[in-house]
Amino acid sequence: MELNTDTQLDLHHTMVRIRLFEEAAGQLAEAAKLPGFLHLCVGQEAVAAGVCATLNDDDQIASNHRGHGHLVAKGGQFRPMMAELMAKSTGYCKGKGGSMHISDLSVGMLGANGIVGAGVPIAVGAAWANSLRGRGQVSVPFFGDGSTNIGAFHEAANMAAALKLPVVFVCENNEYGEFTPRDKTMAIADIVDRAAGYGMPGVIVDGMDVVAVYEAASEAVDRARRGDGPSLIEAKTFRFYNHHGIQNLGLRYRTDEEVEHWKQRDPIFTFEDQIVGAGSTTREHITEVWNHERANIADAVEFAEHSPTPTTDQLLTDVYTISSQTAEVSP
Amino acid sequence: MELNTDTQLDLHHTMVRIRLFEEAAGQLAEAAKLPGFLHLCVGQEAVAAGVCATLNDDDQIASNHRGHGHLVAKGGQFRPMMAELMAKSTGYCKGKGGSMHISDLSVGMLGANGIVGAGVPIAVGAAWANSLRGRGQVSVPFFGDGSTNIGAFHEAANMAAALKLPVVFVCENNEYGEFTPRDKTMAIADIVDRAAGYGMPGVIVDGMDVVAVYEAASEAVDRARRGDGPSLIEAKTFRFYNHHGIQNLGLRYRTDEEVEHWKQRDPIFTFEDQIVGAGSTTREHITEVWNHERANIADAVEFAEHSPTPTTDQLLTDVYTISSQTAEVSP
Amino acid sequence: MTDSPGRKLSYVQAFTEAVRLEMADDPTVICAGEDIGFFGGVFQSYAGLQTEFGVDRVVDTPISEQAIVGLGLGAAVNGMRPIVDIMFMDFMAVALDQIINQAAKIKYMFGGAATVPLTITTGGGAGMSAAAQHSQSLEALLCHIPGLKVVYPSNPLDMKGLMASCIRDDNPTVMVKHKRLLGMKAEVPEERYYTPLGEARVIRPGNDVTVVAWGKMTNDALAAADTLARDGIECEVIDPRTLQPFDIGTVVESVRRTNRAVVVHEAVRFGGLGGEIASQIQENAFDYLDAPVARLGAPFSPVPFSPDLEAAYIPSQERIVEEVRSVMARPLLGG
Amino acid sequence: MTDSPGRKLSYVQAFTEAVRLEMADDPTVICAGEDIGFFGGVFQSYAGLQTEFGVDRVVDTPISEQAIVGLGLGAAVNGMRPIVDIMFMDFMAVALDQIINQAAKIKYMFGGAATVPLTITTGGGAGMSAAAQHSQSLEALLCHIPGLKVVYPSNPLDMKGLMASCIRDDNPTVMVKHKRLLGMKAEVPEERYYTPLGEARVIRPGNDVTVVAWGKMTNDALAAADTLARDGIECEVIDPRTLQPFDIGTVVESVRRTNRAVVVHEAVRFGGLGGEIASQIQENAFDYLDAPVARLGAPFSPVPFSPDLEAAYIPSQERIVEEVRSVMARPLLGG
Ligand SMILES: Cc1ncc(C[n+]2csc(CCOP(=O)(O)OP(=O)(O)O)c2C)c(N)n1
Ligand SMILES: Cc1ncc(C[n+]2csc(CCOP(=O)(O)OP(=O)(O)O)c2C)c(N)n1
Ligand SMILES: [Mg+2]
Ligand SMILES: [Mg+2]
Repeated sequence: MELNTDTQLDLHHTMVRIRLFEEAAGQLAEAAKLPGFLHLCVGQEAVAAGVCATLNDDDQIASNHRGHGHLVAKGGQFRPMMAELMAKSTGYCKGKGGSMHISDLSVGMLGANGIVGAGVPIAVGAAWANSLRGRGQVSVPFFGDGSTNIGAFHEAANMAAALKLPVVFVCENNEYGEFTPRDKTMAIADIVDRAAGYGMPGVIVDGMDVVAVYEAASEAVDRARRGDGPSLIEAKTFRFYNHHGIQNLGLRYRTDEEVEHWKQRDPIFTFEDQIVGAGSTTREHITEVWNHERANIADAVEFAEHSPTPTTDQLLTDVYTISSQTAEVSP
Repeated sequence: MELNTDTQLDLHHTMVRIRLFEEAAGQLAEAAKLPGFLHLCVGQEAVAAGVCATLNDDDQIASNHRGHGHLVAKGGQFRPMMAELMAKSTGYCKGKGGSMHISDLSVGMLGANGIVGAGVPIAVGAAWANSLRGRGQVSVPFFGDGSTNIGAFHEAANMAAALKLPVVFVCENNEYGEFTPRDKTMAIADIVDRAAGYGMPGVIVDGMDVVAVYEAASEAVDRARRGDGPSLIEAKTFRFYNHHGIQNLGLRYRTDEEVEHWKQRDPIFTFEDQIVGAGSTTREHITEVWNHERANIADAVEFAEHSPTPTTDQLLTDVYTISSQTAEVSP
Repeated sequence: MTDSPGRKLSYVQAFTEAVRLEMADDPTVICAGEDIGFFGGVFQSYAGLQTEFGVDRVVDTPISEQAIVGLGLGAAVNGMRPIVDIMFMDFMAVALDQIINQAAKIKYMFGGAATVPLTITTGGGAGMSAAAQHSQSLEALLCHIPGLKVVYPSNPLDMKGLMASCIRDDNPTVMVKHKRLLGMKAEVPEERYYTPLGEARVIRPGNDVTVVAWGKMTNDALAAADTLARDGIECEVIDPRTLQPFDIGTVVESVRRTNRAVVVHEAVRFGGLGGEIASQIQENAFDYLDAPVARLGAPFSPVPFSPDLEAAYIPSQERIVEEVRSVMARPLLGG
Repeated sequence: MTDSPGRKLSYVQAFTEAVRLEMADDPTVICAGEDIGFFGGVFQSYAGLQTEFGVDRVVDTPISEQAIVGLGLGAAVNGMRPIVDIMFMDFMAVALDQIINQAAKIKYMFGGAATVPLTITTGGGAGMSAAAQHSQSLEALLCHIPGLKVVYPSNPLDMKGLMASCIRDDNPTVMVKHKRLLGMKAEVPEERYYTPLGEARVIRPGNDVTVVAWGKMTNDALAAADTLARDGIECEVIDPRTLQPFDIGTVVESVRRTNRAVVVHEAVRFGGLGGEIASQIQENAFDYLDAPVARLGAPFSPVPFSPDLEAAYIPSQERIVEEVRSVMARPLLGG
């Protein structure tokens, strides 16, 4: 597929936004300015960007613990994102959710999730509603390689296939679940081997190549939109940083060589070479994009830092929806 | 494989024992003499018989809600089985477990189970212990087609493969889960399609053909015993009766033709024709087997009927194991 | 309305009727669960609904309780009013993450942005010789989790009105049907009505002792109250109907009048909801109490299979009578 | 022994030492869980054990909590003494069937034939801004289930002795480590010792009011007691240490002396274990009570992410002080 220039630049732009958001969040965490756990997706930007570029505004995604990139790619804004990470009342979740529960239903982002695999059934449920409404909306759960070993993933994948729901399952296979390599936790090398067991097509794609991701996702999304049912995309990718926080080299559970090998394939820089080489853009424009988004990030950090923390009268709100009671009298 | 006559006769004998136990239990249930739920395996005898014939005494099986046949095949005795179904204190579980929890650890039967799929992780855990002890014992969980849609099955299958444990997964695909046909609940026709997703070999076998089951199980059990890891056997079979109780024809959720079609392939009668035809045995001997086991069943029913019900002082025993306290003093 | 002569429905028919009326009224009401479609559910709770509303709105699912709850949750967040069924309450254990970590918390975690008009239905309770994994009363687990509502009707009239309210509630609700009440018949109005969630009903007035009981136990408490009345002991029997939110006000008001209380539930006594209720009673009516608040529940063991043992296990009318008598027998200190 | 000068260990080191000593002594003690082997566990609870005992006895598992518990359960029934780890207590929700329907009930369902020397370890509690799905105290769910034992140590000394007892116990036990106590240091004897399950410890004697608290709350209760002592209020602080079986005798004996009681836990107040304890206190010490038994717990919401909100959410030393004061302030009726 020959992507048009606009799409190429959009993909690039999204990846830059994700990278900068993650770098900024990581720096803040190192400076002890972010409470809680922080799972960064640096290195995996092409998956979120490539997949979400194929989605309409009213399509939906569900995410996992490593969810900032997905939200950025689906249209999330830096200010409420950064404010949420800083636990401010201007955050997407009013400071009640944090990184692991960041969400924006208005852009079709059904939430990060702190329980491995748990977002997948929710995405399938969203697809059930969408299929009934018949507006052709598609749901995309993102999840890691490790998550495919948990029951919720299995049940949800089979459910989507049995009910032929419009879902595109996207596995970001970064070869590790926390601090344990894939080969200790499963006897297969490719997650896509699981697709046939659900009766859905599966495809492996180079998760460091945003165009390849975009193309595979386009096909799977079209299929789902047409009503032909779910499919599975396995994107081979890598997280450059630690399971949480920033540290990348010198970790005991993976070699520096492995990290360096993958960093050579940085999804943003390789794509920049490609689009500059193809004449789709110039180095100057690329620098502008980075600078522009750097300013946006700085603005968001500033916004977040100056935002108020939630007050304790917020503690017990948002637990229940207060419905207007139905009018009919009880006998 | 040319089975020797003894093995053939053993397989036949076991199937007859299962059939007669189930028929008797069914009759008692119709006569309202058995409390609780009763899931009969009439029609599926070849699977339990064929698989368990390949196992040693110290190998282990774990079962599901439809578990009588598995226990009979692994060496369970009619008297304590029937007494358990009648909730008598002479039953395998002292009347506390009933049909859905029937078990005999001494013959390597780790229990029927009331929760779909839940026995599978337990069998895998048993295999973990066995592999550590290094005596070459094998664990076999039995489960239905419908159970392969539940998370516990998935997690356990992957766990066994990841840890390369000596497990043979046996799926009895009888095409229905309760009152719902397989094609409504999964988009695949063959459960065996799931094996590749765990990185284990899988094989389909005719579950109405006890020799075919025996052969497939021999291979899988050998493999597990050798330390080469788990595998999956899918036995295509059918339950002649209703999900629980006896009624077979005139049910809304499956056609009488379908039932009749499968009954033509009755695993016992077809095998009898085969072994008589091959000269391995005679009709007379077969009649003797049936009569002998009929007498055994009558004895077991009699035994159970005359056994005492548990007294209420038994209500709170067996909740905990009372350990002898360790000698060391607490600081 | 309850006094007018009329049509009788069973507890389970009242359930089905509530679902049917809501489905007819509102296309966003949809159902999913194991065997609920073509077969109508193992308890026939969903009988006839697939025929009436089609396979898209009444869905037979795989045996996948986590994905069933997730199916409802995702659809609810997307604006539907799904009803999903977990056949037996015991099976909630396989889906508990989706219930307590997802459905119950998603609104709060999202800072209020999500609305979850999800109803989870299930069959609870013992008395069918269904043994340890098909007989539990696990409502205490659910009531401890902020974000959920839990409803447990004791009769057909309440069933219809409470189920309708569950469906229309904008929060995740769990509707527990007691398996032993399915066939219980009573007059039920044909029209739609909504019994408010969170309102107890004084089901029998009395001045000597307050008995709080739900599900099947309400009926046993009523029978026990009749027995006791013959000895001149007048029980005020309160059916909370909704266990979360719990209408403690009605209970406390009663105890302040009767000065004695017994809480009865079928669940295991230790750690059951009775502890919460008894504690709240003594917190709010301490000076009124003439005896400790008593609690009756199942003993500390799994549910046995044997019908004899099970009968000894489940709190019975006789044990309720005994418990009330012993509470009444307690002498007033210095009184 | 506690008074002699000695080596200090952190709470988590005490845990590890207990496991190491049992593993060295008994080849049937084996471990499995996510990241516990090579990495030593996310809290380093299993640090060094794989190096010492090998990959066969300290197993890194897939992210499959149901199969992890099943792995331990099957191995336990087969004569091993497995320890399996569920990283965060919240994740028990995905494995609850294996815990409450299988491990807890298998012995009973089998008429006594099975023995289940299984230990499940997990990290509980809030205070790390880990939000709604990584901060819960769900012990009430487990304590309600016959067949389980539940242990929740408040300090390194108890941790070592209780963990050793869990491993040697022939029943399924759940050992909850409070995440905020992992670094807490105290003297811990080097030798093996076993702290009996089911025995509370009077951790501070006092005659004015009994305070029952466990896990991190024990420490906060002790600090609150110091504050209150300055005003002449002497709290008797009791750490039950084991929540199931619960040593109610020690608590009741104390309350009969102090005549007042406050139960403190980090879990949500409604439906928490405090209700059970308060109920049992008023059942067994009714005539001795000068005030209702008070309960302090988290309010009725999921655990918030914001550190400010979380600080308001978790019962604090200040709130314990306040609660005790208000219990003390209650005038005696007619007294
Ligand atoms: C049910 C559950 N078990 C364990 C965890 C702890 N945990 C958080 S992230 C993670 C690893 C997930 O691996 P993967 O799905 O490959 O995603 P990645 O982190 O590699 O992006 C684990 C084990 C959890 N959050 N939920
Ligand atoms: C977790 C759980 N969900 C649902 C059930 C109810 N149930 C009992 S048997 C059964 C069908 C099982 O189908 P399958 O595994 O194919 O076994 P079969 O009955 O056909 O032998 C169902 C849904 C259950 N016992 N446990
Ligand atoms: Mg990964
Ligand atoms: Mg089946």
